[in-house]
Amino acid sequence: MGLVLRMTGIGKSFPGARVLSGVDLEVAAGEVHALIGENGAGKSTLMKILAGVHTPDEGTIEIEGRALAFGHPLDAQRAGVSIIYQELTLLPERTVAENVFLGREPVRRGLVDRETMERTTAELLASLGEDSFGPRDLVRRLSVAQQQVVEIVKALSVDARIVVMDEPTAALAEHEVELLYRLVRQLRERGIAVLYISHRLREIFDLADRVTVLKDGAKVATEPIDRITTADLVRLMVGRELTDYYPPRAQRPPGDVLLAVRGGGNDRLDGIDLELRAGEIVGVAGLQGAGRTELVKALFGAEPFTRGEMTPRRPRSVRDGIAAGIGLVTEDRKSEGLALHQSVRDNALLVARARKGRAGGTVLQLLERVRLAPPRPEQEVRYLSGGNQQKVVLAKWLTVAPRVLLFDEPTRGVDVGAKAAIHELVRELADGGMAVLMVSSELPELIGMSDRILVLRDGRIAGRLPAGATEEAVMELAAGS
Amino acid sequence: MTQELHTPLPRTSAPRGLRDLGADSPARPVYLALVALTVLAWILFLTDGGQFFSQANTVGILQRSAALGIVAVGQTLVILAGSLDLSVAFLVSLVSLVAAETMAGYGVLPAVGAVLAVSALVGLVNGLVITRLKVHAFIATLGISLIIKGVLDQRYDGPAGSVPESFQHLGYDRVGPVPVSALLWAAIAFAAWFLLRRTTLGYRIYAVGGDPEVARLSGVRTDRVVVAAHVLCALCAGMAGLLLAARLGAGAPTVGSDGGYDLESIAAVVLGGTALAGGRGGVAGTAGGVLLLAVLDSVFNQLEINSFAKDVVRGLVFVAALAIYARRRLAR
Amino acid sequence: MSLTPRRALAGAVLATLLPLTACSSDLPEGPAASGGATSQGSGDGKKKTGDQSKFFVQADYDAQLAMRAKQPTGPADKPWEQAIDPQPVDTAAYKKTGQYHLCFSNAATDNPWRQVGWKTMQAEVALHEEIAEFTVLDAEGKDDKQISDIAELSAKGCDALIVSPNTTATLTPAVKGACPKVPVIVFDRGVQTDCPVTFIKPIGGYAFGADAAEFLIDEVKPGGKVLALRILPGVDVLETRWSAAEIAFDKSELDVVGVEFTDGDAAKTKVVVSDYIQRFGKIDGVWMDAGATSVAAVEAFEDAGVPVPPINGEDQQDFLQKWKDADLTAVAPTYPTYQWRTPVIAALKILKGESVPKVWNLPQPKVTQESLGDYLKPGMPPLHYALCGCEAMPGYPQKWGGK
Amino acid sequence: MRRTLPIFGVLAVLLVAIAVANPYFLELPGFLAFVKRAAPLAILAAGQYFVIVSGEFDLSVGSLVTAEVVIAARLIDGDPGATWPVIALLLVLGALVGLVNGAVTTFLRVPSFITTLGMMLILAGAVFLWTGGAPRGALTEQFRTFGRGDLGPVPWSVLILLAVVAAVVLLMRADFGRTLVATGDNPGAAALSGVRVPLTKTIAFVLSGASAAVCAILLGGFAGVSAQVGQGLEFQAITAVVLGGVVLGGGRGSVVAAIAGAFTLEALFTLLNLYGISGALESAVQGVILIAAIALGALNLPAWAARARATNATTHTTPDPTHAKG
Repeated sequence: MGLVLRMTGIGKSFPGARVLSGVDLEVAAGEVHALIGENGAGKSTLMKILAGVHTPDEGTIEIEGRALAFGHPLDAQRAGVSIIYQELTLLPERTVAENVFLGREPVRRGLVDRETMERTTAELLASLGEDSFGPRDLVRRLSVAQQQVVEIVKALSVDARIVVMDEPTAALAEHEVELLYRLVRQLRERGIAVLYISHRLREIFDLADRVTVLKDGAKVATEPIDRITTADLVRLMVGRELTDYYPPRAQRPPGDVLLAVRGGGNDRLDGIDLELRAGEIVGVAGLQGAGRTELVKALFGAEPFTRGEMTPRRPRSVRDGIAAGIGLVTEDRKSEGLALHQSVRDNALLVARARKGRAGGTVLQLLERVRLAPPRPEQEVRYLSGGNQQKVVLAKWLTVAPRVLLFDEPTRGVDVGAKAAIHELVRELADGGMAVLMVSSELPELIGMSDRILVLRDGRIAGRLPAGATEEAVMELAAGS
Repeated sequence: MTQELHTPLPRTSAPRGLRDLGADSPARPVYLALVALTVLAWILFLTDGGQFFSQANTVGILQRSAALGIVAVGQTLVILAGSLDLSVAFLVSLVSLVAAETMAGYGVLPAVGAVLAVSALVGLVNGLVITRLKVHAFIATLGISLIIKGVLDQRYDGPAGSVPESFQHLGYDRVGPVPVSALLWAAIAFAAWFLLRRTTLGYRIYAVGGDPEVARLSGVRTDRVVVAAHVLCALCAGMAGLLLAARLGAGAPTVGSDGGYDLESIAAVVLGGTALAGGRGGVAGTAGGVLLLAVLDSVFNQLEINSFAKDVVRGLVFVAALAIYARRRLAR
Repeated sequence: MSLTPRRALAGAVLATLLPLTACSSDLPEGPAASGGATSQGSGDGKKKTGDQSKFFVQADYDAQLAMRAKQPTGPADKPWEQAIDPQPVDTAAYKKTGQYHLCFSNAATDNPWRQVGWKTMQAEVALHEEIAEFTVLDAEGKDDKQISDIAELSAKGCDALIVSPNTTATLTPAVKGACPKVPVIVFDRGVQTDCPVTFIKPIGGYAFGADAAEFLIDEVKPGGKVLALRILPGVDVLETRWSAAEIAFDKSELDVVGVEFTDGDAAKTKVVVSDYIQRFGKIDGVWMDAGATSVAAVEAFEDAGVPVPPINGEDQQDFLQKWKDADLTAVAPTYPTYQWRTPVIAALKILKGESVPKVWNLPQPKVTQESLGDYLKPGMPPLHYALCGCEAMPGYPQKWGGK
Repeated sequence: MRRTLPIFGVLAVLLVAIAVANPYFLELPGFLAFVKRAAPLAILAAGQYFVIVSGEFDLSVGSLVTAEVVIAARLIDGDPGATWPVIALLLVLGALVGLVNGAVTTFLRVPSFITTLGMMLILAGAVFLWTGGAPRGALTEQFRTFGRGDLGPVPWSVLILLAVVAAVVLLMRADFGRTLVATGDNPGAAALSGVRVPLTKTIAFVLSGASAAVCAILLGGFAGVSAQVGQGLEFQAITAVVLGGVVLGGGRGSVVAAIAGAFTLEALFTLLNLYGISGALESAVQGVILIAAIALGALNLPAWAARARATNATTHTTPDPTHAKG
């Protein structure tokens, strides 16, 4: 198989930090090449360099033997590099076709050739078996899953030699991951090289032919997938054995009911009955659009229940929720969790200040408690890794000592090492007498952490499973098949 | 779940030309309002013993709105691109003088050339200060307008130059009830509409305004787009300056600032449903916004409302209109 | 980024240049108006006060200075009906009977002077029941709007059209357009055409500037430092005031240490003046092209704890009050607001076929130490202009904001 | 912080330049005179800072200042007894205008740029409708003392400025200040942390309105009744704040730097006067300095992000619906 991508001796420094040094990477045509490593290992930087967003300080990139010019994403695009970013990169106010061809609009006689755009888009959608929307629909009107499809169409529409996928499944639910797998394999059959970046080791074993591990900005290994085990990968990434991936479940039986809902509902949820008891972790599973985020936001008071009983008193607003001793660690740290330009201190104290309450203990003690290392209260949070940012969000809630803590995708975009740390924290809080509700799209995490599992479907609770349920059982309830 | 994930959407099947006024169009409310106000005006005029649709009045309305209309077209482009231009007012003054003086000295065509050159240059500077020096558009264009003001104060102490009669026709002629100035406005508006709908630049203006980062990652050279938008905006201001020179028979250092073309053009644009943040809206709406203000003015004229009351009403209209748009966006 | 946009715009230009040949036109006949040469004045650069503005017209200057001495004709107690060497024009052509419909295109009502004048004009209209209708459009200081306003008014079937132009050169075409349709009366600012039936104005800016400058030349000892404060450049009526002062100062022994623009902003005026006091230790005289900020100037001296030097203001109440209270050495040339009465009177004369002066020069008194008492009207608002000629009108003083 | 440092450098340079041209500036009275003259703008800038750091604009302060002075003149109308009640009324009125600005911006979700632009027109129109076109009445000496008089060697306005500075600095260190900045940085996150975002922003507008009232009291006192006291002040205030390195769009910048920005602007004007730069060129110089200062301050941060954040923050205060997971 011909070599599509050859990166040699790539090095890059940002003010005050060396992010990459001497990284070599080779990807062949028709190969799915996984790229893994902890956050801060340099995956994203490496990808952004390939994308032409960053310019490397040293090193060269060749695409099919031709050296790649740097400076602007356009150069990479022209060279046949196509990227699917973790955050969706679509314009809500433009049509699907306009998004697919953004920056590469076909031109006839100096004018944009709409017909071609829409025809090609329609064909590509069809080739993916997507018929729920058309080229002329506004992206604003699409569900997140549908938007992901648009992203993939966008990538396919370029005659890409190499497709880079950064955490493509981050926003997807299990069954959608299947769809993605199918797409990736399609790409492989077309002889396209795929560089697949993910935190989810399982996906890597499902998809990849080879895997390259980055650690602290350097390449530690490139191995064929069949010559390596999960344990190896984890060791290579974090440089230590993580034998027990999840902390032990609750030892003591759950305590009193701290939160109970009877027949809770609003425009997205219906007939929600649940109880959260002190000391237990309740997992919430469900497909994209099943109403998981809606559930936590309803319990928290951000998108309140309009029907049903709830004890303590049904919150009508976020402040109600907080006053009732409920906290929410949101799914999207950047847009909902943190004020990125503010210091760790200001973020950690935000909730306490909003309630005009004093934080329990000093900020340092707080950061100690969430094991933020190094604990620099004056640092702006945007400079922290995903894991550390999540710890700050957690600290924010600990200041007001909530009795119920709701987690929405607590380890989204967090690297393996930090994941473990956060899992331990969550368990600690539960053992400390808190009631925890945890939404996760990662079944292993969900099953590994939860004392019991609620499965949502179409805004209702489709079923309840005990600790240690199998992934199959969960999926069955979730998909309703 | 399939219906959960795959909710079929209503096809937007309106013919392309009409998409600007389609159900989804931000421009629609302003036209509804315009129709409503026109009817109201018509009744008011009748009761007040006037004739709204009289030639004199329609010509008046169009004449009064042409200059602002042209500036607003340009303003639409920069706002769509996520920027804005506070320098247009003084630019209009400057250009009117450049036009009148060049015409006095060298004739009409050189003057038009000079005007386009000067305004393009100013637009270029605006764009470069914003993109290269990375100065917020608000500050950048505010600064540039101060600089232009300085030049005006320094160089001119009153109306200057003179416009040959042949060119004054631009400001005074009519084709039937339609003033040529209005035709110029229409032409420029159409050009801009076409630019936005059918050229790559237009597409990228929407992209950059909608989300600069997304545009960049998709390979759009965002800086160039912003600069281009500013150049076009300045060119529109230039055309407005030409038109005013033709109206006034000379250039005037205060015609732009007295006209309040900076803030009024922005107001007209948002009145037309274009999002101040960029990426959403269009020229059609802006034209509607300008006409709305013009009809409002003619009502004020008919009822001889004093200028202070006018300001109060205008202020209320802006806020009310935007509140309504906010409601619509929320409703979705 | 394609050429398309530019091409399209260029096309638009051509598209609009084409119909110039055809179509109906509202453009008045005759040669186009000229804003005059654009060269920065002509005079030699050696003058200590800088070059003359292009607004300077020697003939007007001489005429105005001469007029100050002349005895106006007409009722002495009604200066707004007086005229200085009038050249009557026959108006029989415009004679009409019955009720009249007067129209007025106002440049703006955006400053106290225009406010007082506007109220006075309304009161004047109220005096004449033969005026059945009085239609007014306010251009809000926008040349372009006033041009449209005039076009609109001249189509409204007015019997006479009064115009107070926002600027001279730029309103000329519009007025030319209106003349054939309706008798036009222009006041305050002029236009560069003689087509209006009459042009009403006080003696003018040169006289104002000269009155003030001569006062300083008399009061300030030779070599004294004079600060000249102007509102802003480019306003013809103000430029002429400064031109006359320039000439006077250049002839005098006085040393003009600074010419500053204040934007008519009291705070800025005060700041500028105190800066000059700091810089020169002593300022011996202050010349102002308008009274709006003269009180602020006076206060600057008071706050600096130095005696207030000879200064000129205008006939605004706050200045006259200050003058009296602080016992200043001052003079207040005027640009009388009673000129707002005259156009209405003129319009009626014209419609009745009585002759009016081609150029109606109204007397332009100045307030002096002697006449201060007569003009200072207690109870009037601070920015009221004393020479409104409105004391005897119905509704005075409340209508003018007094009590 | 890094972003706020340049301004103090610029200010220092300007002050030195002034001192060179005018030694009297080094003596206490000379310097106090300068502070006195800068006080109104500095106070206005402090108010504007709250609004800008919360991610909004307040264009209405200019005509608010004018309105307040005109109202004061008419209500006091030379009657010493009326002074204090009217001063109280002015402060309430300023706060009230801010309240309306804030409420319309947050609850009706009108971009503050438009809200306050509308308010600018409304105030300018309404106040003159009320007084019949031109100011009437008169201010009393007591009223004018604050802008004109001294307490011993120190002008009242300087004392008032010091009080205001102390107050705003404390406020910014207090919970309110921190949450305000966080709100400007990320309204969504703030809301989900229990911050009353609309209330917080509204308070910012109220503070801006109140500061405009104080500014009006000082200016009216300093220069007396005038129909155009506030003309262009809104842009000067915003300019000052931005000169101080505060980012349009919210979330970054310190109030002290914003006030320093106001002093810089005032120092610039003084300098231009001292060096006899013609009134004509003044605005040009101002424009150049403005752009230059911001450019220097901004070069070290991703401007696109900054600009995008700025424009977004001025419009939808809620996170875009398309980003919410189903």
